[in-house]
Amino acid sequence: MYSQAVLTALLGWPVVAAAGVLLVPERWAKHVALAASLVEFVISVPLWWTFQPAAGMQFVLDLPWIPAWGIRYTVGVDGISLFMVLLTTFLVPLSVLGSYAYITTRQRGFYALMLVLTSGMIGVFVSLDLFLFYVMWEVMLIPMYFIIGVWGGERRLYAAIKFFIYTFFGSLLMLVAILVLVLRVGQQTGLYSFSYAYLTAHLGGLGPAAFWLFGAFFLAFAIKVPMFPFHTWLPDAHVEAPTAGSVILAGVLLKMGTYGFLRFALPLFPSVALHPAIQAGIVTLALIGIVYGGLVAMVQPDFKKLIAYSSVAHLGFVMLGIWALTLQSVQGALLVMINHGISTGALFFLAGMLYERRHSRLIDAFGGIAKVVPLLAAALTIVSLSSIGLPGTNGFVGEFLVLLGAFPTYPRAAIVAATGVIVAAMYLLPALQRVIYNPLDKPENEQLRDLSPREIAVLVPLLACIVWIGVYPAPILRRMEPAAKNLVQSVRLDAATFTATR
Amino acid sequence: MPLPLLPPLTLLWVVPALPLAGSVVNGALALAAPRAKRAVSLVGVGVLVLAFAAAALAVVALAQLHPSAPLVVRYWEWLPVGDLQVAFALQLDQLSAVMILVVTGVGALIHVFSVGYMRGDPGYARYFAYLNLFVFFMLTLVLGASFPVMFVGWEGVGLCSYLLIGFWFTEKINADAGKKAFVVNRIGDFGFLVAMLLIFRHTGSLDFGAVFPKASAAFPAGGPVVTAITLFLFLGCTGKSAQIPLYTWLPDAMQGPTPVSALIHAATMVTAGVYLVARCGPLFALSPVGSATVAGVGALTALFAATIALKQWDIKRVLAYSTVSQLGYMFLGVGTGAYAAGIFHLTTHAFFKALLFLGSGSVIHAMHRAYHATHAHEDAQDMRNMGGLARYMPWTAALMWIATLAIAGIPPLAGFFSKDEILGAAFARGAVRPAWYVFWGMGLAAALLTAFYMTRLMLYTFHGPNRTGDREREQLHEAPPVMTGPLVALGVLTVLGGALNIPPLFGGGARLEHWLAPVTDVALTPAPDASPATAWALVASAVLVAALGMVGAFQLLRPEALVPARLAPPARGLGRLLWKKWYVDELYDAIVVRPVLWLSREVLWKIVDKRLVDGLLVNGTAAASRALGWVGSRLQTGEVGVYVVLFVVGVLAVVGAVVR
Amino acid sequence: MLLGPALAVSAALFALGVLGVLLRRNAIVIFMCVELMLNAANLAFVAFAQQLGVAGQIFVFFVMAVAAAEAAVGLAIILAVYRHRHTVDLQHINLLKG
Amino acid sequence: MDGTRILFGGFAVLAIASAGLCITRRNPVASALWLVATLFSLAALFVLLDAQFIAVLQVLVYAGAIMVLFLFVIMLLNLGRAGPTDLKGPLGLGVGVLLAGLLLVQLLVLRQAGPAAGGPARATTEQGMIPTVARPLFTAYLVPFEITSLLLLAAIVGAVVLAKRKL
Repeated sequence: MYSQAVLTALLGWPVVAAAGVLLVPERWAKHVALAASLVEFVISVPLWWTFQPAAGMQFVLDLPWIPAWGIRYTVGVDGISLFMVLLTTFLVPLSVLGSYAYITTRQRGFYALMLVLTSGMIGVFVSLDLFLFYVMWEVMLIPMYFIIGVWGGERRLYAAIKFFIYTFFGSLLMLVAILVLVLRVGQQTGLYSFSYAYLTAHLGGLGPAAFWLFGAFFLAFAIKVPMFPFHTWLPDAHVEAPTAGSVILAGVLLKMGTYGFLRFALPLFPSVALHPAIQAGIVTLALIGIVYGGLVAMVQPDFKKLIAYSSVAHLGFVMLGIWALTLQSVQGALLVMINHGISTGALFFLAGMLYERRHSRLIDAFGGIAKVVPLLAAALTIVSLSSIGLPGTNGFVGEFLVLLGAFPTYPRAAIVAATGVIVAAMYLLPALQRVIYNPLDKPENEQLRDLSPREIAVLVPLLACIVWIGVYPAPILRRMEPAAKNLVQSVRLDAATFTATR
Repeated sequence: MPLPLLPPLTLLWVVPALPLAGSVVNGALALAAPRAKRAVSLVGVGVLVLAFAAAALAVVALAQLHPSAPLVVRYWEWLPVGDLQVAFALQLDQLSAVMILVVTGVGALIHVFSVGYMRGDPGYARYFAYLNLFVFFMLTLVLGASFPVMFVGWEGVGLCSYLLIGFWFTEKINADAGKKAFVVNRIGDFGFLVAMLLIFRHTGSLDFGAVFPKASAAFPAGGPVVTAITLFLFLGCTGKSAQIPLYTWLPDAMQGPTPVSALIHAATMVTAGVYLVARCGPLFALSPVGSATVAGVGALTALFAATIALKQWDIKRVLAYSTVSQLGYMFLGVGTGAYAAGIFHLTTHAFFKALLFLGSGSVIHAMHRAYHATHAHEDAQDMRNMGGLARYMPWTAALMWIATLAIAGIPPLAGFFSKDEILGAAFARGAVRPAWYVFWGMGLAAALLTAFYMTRLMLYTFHGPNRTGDREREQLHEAPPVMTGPLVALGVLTVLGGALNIPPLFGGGARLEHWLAPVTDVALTPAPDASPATAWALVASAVLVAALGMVGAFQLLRPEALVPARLAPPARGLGRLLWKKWYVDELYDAIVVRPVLWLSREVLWKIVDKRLVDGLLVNGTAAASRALGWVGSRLQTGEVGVYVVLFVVGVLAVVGAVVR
Repeated sequence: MLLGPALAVSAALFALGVLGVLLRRNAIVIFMCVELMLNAANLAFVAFAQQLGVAGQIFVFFVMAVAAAEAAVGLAIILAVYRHRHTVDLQHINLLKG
Repeated sequence: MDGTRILFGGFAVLAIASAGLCITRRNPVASALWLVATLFSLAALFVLLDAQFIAVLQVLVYAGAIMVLFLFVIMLLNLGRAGPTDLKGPLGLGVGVLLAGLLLVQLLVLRQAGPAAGGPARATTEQGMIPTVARPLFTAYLVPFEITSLLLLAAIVGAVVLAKRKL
């Protein structure tokens, strides 16, 4: 029974809890929300053991939803989406705990929105019906808009609107593409169905339209990743979002773009995705993302903007990993997605803590605080090292696999991407130095208080993951290997057959 | 088939695990009870001594077996991805045996010295935590059984040197020096990384045990791929072992505490590059171009660094450039295929360079106490403020003289044997490839300069009139025993070090060479040893050059003419050029650092990101839609007449369409 | 059969009606021209009714009803506007400016 | 047959002339009266087209009721005087004439493309009589008939509400 109901429980429970939080008096809101998100985490943990790596799509529940249009409520998890779900349920309780001190006004609303956001996110990762996927994609957008728009910083409205319209514009095109796809497949096979399995089984007949459909999917996901030209909403959204908002935005929302590529764009349009021109284009954009993201991050005065641009760089690695389409590179991409969620999430928590103490996000507002707040400085150092990809931490394992996997397919691109390793040190270390080392010359920094037990409780799980994945990633790699191998083989096989027929 | 592992060898993990445990304990103490100095020093030094004991045990066990293949112990699966199966495995063979002995041995002595040197420092526990962590990463690097595990150690030591250089982080210069060291190392690590990608691409594995036997089959000798691999590996080495062009970080690294300079920037970390080239002997053997580059850059660096050392006034900077120069020798050695000679020089250099650094440490320590007592704000490291210290610090002076004689290459001390072997090998190689004659020449010139600047250092520091200042003079006296003890130990090692590998020319057994034979037998077979006559001639030339350098220094330099730093006239001409390190730092700054910063701030961020992408595309479309709205509103003038006209025009259009 | 000429007259009247609406500024005169256009349409209806059956005439009947309603309400509006703005000149009545 | 044609031609010219005058007179009352003249000539044309009932209706409803209403409103707002020409000046004139002319040409072209004019003429005489019009009005078109009554009611209420000074 567990395997049938778990995903639906994961989807439904947060919404129920959100309603509950709204009824509770303001003072209790955050505690109830924390409890609810912990329950959510507890529900999702058994997924880790009961998941058989080799058994493809699991925990599947398939119910008719709108039979007239061939829309079904199908949810399921495989090696790729399992870790995204676990990452979500892992980050949400931490971000709720992390915003205890940060959110002071309208707490009920904030925590309710966070819980609704959780179900939206999990919905995106588990849905195997394109219509359900699209609905969840939009459901996830609205709470995030309010979180940035209401509890954000000074230019929050601009950032929230920009975030919303940018993503919404992309997703509308995707909706059109989904509809056209379903209709085309329906015409050819007589059955109109939004089911992912059905659509991937009846590809091939799309002909030249496949380019446009892929283009629409690409745009929607590229905006979300964000890839180079579509990234400008990210720094604004991050700077203005509250800590919890930034953590979830960076930790999970960015992964929807890359997850979308892995789950939908590649398998549905293999021949287009592997078309030499498209490949070259995407790999180039990914490379630009890596180097450009790093270089621009180097000169950011605002610490959160710096982390935002570093996310562009990290996800450039993911895109390179996905498009190299070898077993190592895809697994590396998945691993970077998880690691980025953890280390960038931790970075945003620390940035939030610094903001809570000094109400300033500017790097130069700090300096020499390692003397005053040794614990915070130590945590910031470890997390920065993980974000730079120091071997022994989680960052290295992911990026190393991506480079190793991408090298056979794109030797030159892999070497350029490897320079990302240098650029990473060039943007994060100077920032780290300006914040915690250098002379303690500003009086306000003298009486900063060190990490409170609550803040330590937020950071310890993340630091534990950083070290654990860095030193012993085998269990994760083992669980995602079959799914990654299946994806790589099926996409390459379909691409070969369809290019032949076209 | 790896031999059955005797108990001591299966405990190989104990060697790196001890310093790690020490680092964790000291780290906790640093955060919890920074004042518990006794416990910290006990843990810090104890852990190192135990590690040395464990290492010695392992080496003895290895010696009994004397296997031809390295003993690999696998602990857990690290990266099991498809056909890439990297395990966290340690390996012990003759080469890594030598290295772990050097690292733990010299490391232990330096830890003891640090107890005295860092006594007054508030960050005492944090210092020992970092130092232990460094030894852990160095041991991981040396004992790693595959490229990625070695890379963990490789970047780990880079991290520790960043933490230790910037130890007194409240001064911006120290923090900058640490950052510069890490970034430059990272550029080197990029090379190492790309080499790993190439190796995996062509051999399908990253374990030493798999790559090297397959090397000759997978890579055509002298082919482009193996040359690329060796060059990228060497790029990594230049970053880590401070060779041209990535050496600029080492002199700045002197901002860290002196024992750190001794341990990291003289004895262990900087030799990682030499170890890497020795470990990847089979690859370098396959690529003559690669080896030639290594030897060439090594010789060039040796000479170039020696020239700069001539005119430096900071005692530690002289030693820093001397290290860069001596590393150049080691690369010249391993570049010519004489891996044993390279490793031998590495070992002896570890002894006398550590001695020199620790000696300068006790000098600086004494100078600090003197200036501290009189609240004078003078540079405690500037030789112009020293002079005639032998009278106050006899032990340090004597021991440093021994090290100076060793480094100059005066027989029978260690330096003579190791440096002579490298020059001999280079000369012998010259017969086969004339380029090596040039390298040999450069090496010899560097030897001359080495003797000169070391003697200059000794004269200015320990002889001639004392320039420290009257009241400070009374405060100057010998370092406490906890500091001079390690100095004596290193002195003994420097004297006896030569015995490790006395060449047959002098009736020695060349024990180190035979010991390393299983690892290095696949290396480039240097030309047959020159006839005894040329060998003696070489030895004579080396000794002559060394003597010339020292006597020349005595004759040319007049320590009495020196004035304290405050009053010293600015240097001019060639002297200024050398003092200013050939303006290399400024060159890098102008060519690389500033343009990259300008490019990313002005071009990438302000123009591309702000104006082009954000301004044009995003806000641009927003503005466009608003403009469209405005045009629409202009149309609504409110006059009915205008609406009617538009109405009729519409009707005409519709009817027109229907009619046509 | 008078269909041809009837349509011609209807077209002429309709054109004159449009011309009147375009040229005049006085609201009431414009109203009249609109009535003129309606009559032109009625003429066309009747002309076709002769050939296609009496439905045309019935339609004219309805058109007249609507025209009457429209005239009543229109004039009421003009009256209300006049009381407020003391003019019926459309040039000055532009409150709904964009 | 040609008698009716001549009559038709005459009344047609009369209608067009009076319509032309109606739109050009500066005095609204004159325009109103010329419009009445146009309506009467149209009524005559209706008769010639065998639509006697409609013709009578035209005279009664259109000329009688609506035009009276117009005149009444004109008098109420005492716009009788010939105000300054409210033509819109040369540009307006030019545009107006151009557009009207274009429309006229299009309608004439449309006329050619109309259904075959030839068609057999139905039984001519009693076609326009009251029963032939009334029967479909109260059978097929009963619903629209009733709706029209509602429409007129709405118009009455609307007019009263709008025109009344204060409710």
